[in-house]
Amino acid sequence: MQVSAEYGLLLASVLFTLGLIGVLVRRNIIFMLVCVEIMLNAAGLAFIVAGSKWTQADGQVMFIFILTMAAAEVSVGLALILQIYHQLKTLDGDAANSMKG
Amino acid sequence: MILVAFIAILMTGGIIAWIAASWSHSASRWISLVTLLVDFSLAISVWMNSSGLEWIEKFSVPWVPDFGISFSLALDGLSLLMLVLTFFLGIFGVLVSWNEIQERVGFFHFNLLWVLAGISGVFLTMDLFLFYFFWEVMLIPMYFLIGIWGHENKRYAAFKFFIFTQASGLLMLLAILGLYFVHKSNSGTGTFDYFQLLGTQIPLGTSRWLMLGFLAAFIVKLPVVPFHTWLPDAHSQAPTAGSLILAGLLLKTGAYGLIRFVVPLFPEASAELAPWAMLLGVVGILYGASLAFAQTDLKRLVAYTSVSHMGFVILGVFAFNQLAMQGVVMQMITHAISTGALFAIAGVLYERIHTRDILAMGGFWGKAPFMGVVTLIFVMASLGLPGLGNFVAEFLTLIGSWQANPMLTIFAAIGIVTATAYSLRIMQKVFLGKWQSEKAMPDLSLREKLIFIPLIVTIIWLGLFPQTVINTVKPMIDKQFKIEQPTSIQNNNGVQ
Amino acid sequence: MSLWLIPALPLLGAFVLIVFGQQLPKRLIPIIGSGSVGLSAALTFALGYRFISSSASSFHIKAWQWMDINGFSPAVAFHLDALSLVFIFVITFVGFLIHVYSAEFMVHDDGYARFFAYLNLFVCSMLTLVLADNFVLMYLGWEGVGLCSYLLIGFWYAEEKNGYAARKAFIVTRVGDISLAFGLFMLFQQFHTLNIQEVAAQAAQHWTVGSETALIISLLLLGGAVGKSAQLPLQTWLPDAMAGPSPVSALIHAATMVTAGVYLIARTHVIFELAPDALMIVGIIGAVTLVLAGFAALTQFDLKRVLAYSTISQIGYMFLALGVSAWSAAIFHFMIHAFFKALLFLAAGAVIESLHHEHDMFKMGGLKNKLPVVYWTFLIGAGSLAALPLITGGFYSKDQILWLSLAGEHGHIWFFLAALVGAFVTSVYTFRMMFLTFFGKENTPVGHVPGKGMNIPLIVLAILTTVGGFIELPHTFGHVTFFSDFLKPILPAVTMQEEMESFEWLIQLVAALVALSGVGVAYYFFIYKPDQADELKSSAADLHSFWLSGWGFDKLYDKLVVQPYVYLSNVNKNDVIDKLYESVVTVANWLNRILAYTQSGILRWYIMGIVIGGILLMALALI
Amino acid sequence: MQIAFYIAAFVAVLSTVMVITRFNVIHALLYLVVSFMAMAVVFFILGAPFAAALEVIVYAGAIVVLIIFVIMMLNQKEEAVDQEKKWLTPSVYIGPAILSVLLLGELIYIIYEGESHTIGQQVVDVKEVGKTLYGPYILAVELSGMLLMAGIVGAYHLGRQKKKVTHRFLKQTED
Repeated sequence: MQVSAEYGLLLASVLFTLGLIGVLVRRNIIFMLVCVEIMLNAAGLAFIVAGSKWTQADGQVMFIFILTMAAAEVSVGLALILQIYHQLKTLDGDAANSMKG
Repeated sequence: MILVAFIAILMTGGIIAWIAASWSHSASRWISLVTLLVDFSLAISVWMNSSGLEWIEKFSVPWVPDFGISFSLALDGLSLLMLVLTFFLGIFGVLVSWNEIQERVGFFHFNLLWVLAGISGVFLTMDLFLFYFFWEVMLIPMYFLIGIWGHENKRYAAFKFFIFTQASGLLMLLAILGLYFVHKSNSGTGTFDYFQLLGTQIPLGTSRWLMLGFLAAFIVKLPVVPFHTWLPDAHSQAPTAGSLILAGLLLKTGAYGLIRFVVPLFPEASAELAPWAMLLGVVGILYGASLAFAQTDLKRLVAYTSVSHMGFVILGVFAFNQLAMQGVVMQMITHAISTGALFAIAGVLYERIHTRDILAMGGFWGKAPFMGVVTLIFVMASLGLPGLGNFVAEFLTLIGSWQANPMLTIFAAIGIVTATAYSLRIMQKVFLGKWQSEKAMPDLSLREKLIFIPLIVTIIWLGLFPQTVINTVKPMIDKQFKIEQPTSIQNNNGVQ
Repeated sequence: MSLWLIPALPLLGAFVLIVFGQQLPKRLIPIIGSGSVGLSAALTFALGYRFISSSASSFHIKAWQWMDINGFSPAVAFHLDALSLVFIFVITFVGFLIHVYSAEFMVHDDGYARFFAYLNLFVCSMLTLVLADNFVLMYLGWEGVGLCSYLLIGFWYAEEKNGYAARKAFIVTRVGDISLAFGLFMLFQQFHTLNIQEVAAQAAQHWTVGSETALIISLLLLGGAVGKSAQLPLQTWLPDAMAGPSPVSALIHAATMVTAGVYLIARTHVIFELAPDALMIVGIIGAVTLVLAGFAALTQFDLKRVLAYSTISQIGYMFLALGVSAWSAAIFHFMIHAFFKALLFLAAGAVIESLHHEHDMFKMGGLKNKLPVVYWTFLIGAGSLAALPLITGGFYSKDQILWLSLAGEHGHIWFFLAALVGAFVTSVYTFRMMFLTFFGKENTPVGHVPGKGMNIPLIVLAILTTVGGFIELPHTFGHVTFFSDFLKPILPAVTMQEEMESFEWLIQLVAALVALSGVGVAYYFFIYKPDQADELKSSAADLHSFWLSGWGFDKLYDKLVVQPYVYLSNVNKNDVIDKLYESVVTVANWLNRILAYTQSGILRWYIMGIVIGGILLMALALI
Repeated sequence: MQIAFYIAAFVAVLSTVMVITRFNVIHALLYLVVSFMAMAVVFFILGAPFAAALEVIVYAGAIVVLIIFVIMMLNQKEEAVDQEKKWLTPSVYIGPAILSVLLLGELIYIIYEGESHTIGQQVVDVKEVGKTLYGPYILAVELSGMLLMAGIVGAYHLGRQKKKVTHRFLKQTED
């Protein structure tokens, strides 16, 4: 099972960028949340790659923390989406712009 | 201990006056008045018993010993005079607001007494950290005084006042910290104590910057001309007591700072700066006078005369000789009284006719001759008529600055002619001319007479017997010029 | 010693009148007002008698130490010597007469108490001025009389133009005061004292004749004198100052205050002696002023303005005398002038009041029989002013100046010619005034006729005017030198040019002829052929209006100084510097708007910002 | 085994692309599950079997299911898809895409700057992970526990059906 570390990191970067594109182009907040998950996952992958390179457990530990955080974030994020939907009757992220300066 | 008492009495008095206002408004007024009278009589008794020593009283307890901060107060002739002046004017501050302030009376008196406490602290403290603390204490209640009880444009004026003084105060804080670290690196111990910082050897380059920091705070407060624009707004918008305290006392803290801190702490740097500072003073004198001449708002007019008169202060401080310095001290006192009185007159007029526009006034002499005489005396004081205190101040300042720089003194003295022009304009527009309006113009009431008569007596007393004041500050000035002498002579030659 | 009482009594009077003026019964007011000055006058006589009979060259009394700082130690101290004795005599005595006159003159005025308070204050200030033993106290008096002058010119404050005249007087004299102050500063720098006697002693010790410092200082002092005494170029305030009540014009703007400059120069004559160039300038100023003011007086309509210009012109004579070091002649002329000019002003006041405040001479006329006392006293005063020979005091005082301006050590033929022209013009305008007012037909009916209270001061002054001249008679007749002997300890006598003495009678003859011919000319134009005067006026209308406006000085200063200053300060009413700070506020607001635009509230927009930031940061790291 | 990595990676990328381009949320979520599965494979190949298991259980399982529940609660109709179509136009995505690709370029450049390593020779097993997690990282574990707790409480609080909330300052104007 010998893979070059660059490829692992490359995969992480590509996925991260795809997630980022998703966050930037989609207006539906559910999509935005999903894309944030993709980005987090990509970050986790980068940790795994690094842990694997040094054959240390720290990479996986970090992944676990990211996972935890992702879980918490999703739960709160979804609650917020529900709330926004109730308030604004839409899932349009751009509609929630009352913090406009 | 008595030094702490001065400040503590004011602060407690302020709180009690605030609380008392919920029972009755006049209780609040009486409490403030009594507080100030107590402090005033204490100060007078200290003055009576003062010997010819340089330091009359000292008090010091450590506050934050790790950083060399102590609660250190000390009283010398200059502080004593300023303190007496503070309480003296404070009394009139309460008296002029007796009828004027009808809303949130308790909070007003709280602020009034706390401003005075801050000012007393500034005049007393000999610890730079504490000095900065009091500097701020004096600022915030003043902000409220202007912002809550002011006239139509009060918010703007209060903000402007706050921003100008706060910004310049922060520069001073930086300079204080800089001085602290310079002293720490020199001697190994960090201290904010004035007496220990006095002899600090500072490289000239650093000293220049540190001095500019201090100078910034003081010349904004004074104010010196390019930094004066907060003053007309603050003065004209503040309630009468606010204007009185602003003109009479707050400006003096700037002058006091120059004398107490800038010159002794940075002798070389300030000698270097002297010609420019004097030039600024002269510009201030002429510029302020010219603006005062054009104003139609009575309080604004008087405010600009302050700018003009304070030019003499900076001119005198940087002339570096005893005559000029005595003149500056006199100027601080007499200007406080004469300008304070003029603001009080503006307030009295405003209570009667509800305008400050001098074009809407005229011919009041016929209706209110007593007020006319009072105004005449203070107008004459402001134009420097001999026999009144301001003459002593201006004459001493000019004769002193002539020794340092005759050319600038000539221009400064032209300010006396322009002062004549604007002062007589007040008299003409308000009291002389034809009676225009149909409004009632009762002459001064007993309470108002009680305000003005002591002020008149004081200004005449200062004009004819200034020696009491001169003797009081003499030890302090002698001390200063023992140190200053070589640099000042050098400076004089350089300027001429 | 009661020297201090002399200025203190009028001050007390002023204080009482200011504080209790409203409550006092009306008849008590003049008693306090005149009484305090009368007491001062009596004291002056007593003191003068003691002074003359004692051998002391001066009396000195120190009330208290005013200030004492490091060598600068002016005291409130009074110094009486022959020079100040002459002055305080004139001030208290003439002042007293004028107070008595005013008691009737002002009786119907609302500000009766105020008037006497101001007058008393003035007398006090003026006495302080001449009695001060140091320059600072003198400066106090100097400014004090300025204040009283301001208050009294603007006494009828309801009139806007009176206020203007008052302010003008104060400000213009203040310009001179500043110059005086500079002189004091320089003196202090030189000698570290401002005591007059010490300064005089030190100046004589340290400076040589022609010293540059002495020149500068004496020119600065001269500046002060010029302002107060309404000499060129600061003379413009005096004609306007006639807006005040007539007794004020008599006391302040004729007899006493305006001669303060003469006093100053005489007092500091030691310094001036050391600067011959300055003395010459004093003489030139005097000569030019006396001629210019004389011609201006020729064209005035207003009775009091004629007298005002005449005062300027007569003080010009005094300056001329000072300029040729004829010190005692200047003081002598001061005294005689104080008598006759006060007399003329008081009489003019009586005339004006009896004609219902009519100032225009061309609307007067024929008062000779209606107001006989006024007519006769006025005639005596006018004769003295025109220096009619032998019988008038003015002749003796002016003749001395004429003679010394030619024959004195610093004399010069041009000075003499100017003085002679001046004498001729004086005589013309004096009798023009005389003829227009009292002769011819009656143009305005006479109302109020002055009573005893006004007539007695007039008569006393008329006697003084005549008698006063005989205490100092020239060599040619009598050779009485009582006055100059009296002043000799203070003011040195004139050194004569050689080979001149024999001409003295010739000069006197010329002067007498000039004065008489002036009367003749006035008679020709205003009695004999009045049409000719009008013709002359219309043929030189421009010149006439030029002279009428006092040689256009007012206009010049207005254009040169007043208007630019008023314009500049009005333009800058809202303070240019404040605009600077306002622009800071504007920039901050502008930045706020721009940055607020980036806060769209759209989440994706912010993320975009993060991405761009990330790209830039990475790019930075890579480079 | 290299080939397995490439295939998994390809699947992950492709499915992620599908996720971000779908109009229908449910379709996108299905692709997301695929993507997570592929990632799990990658983890496994890289010698992190525990992480792979967690990926499947937590991500592909719990989180996605949670999102699906929410979508069911929101009760999206057909119009939603049309709406998505309207929103996702080239003019919208060109700019962000270019920026992101730029970022990607930079990342790739950075990755290839460093030395090349081979990875995945050794498996880091659960035991080791557990020891590390409860050894040096115990504090972080506690913190994540609190984070989850906060997440639960926050989600409960926010997710409650309430009356329309208006800020107290805005009350007057809203009614």
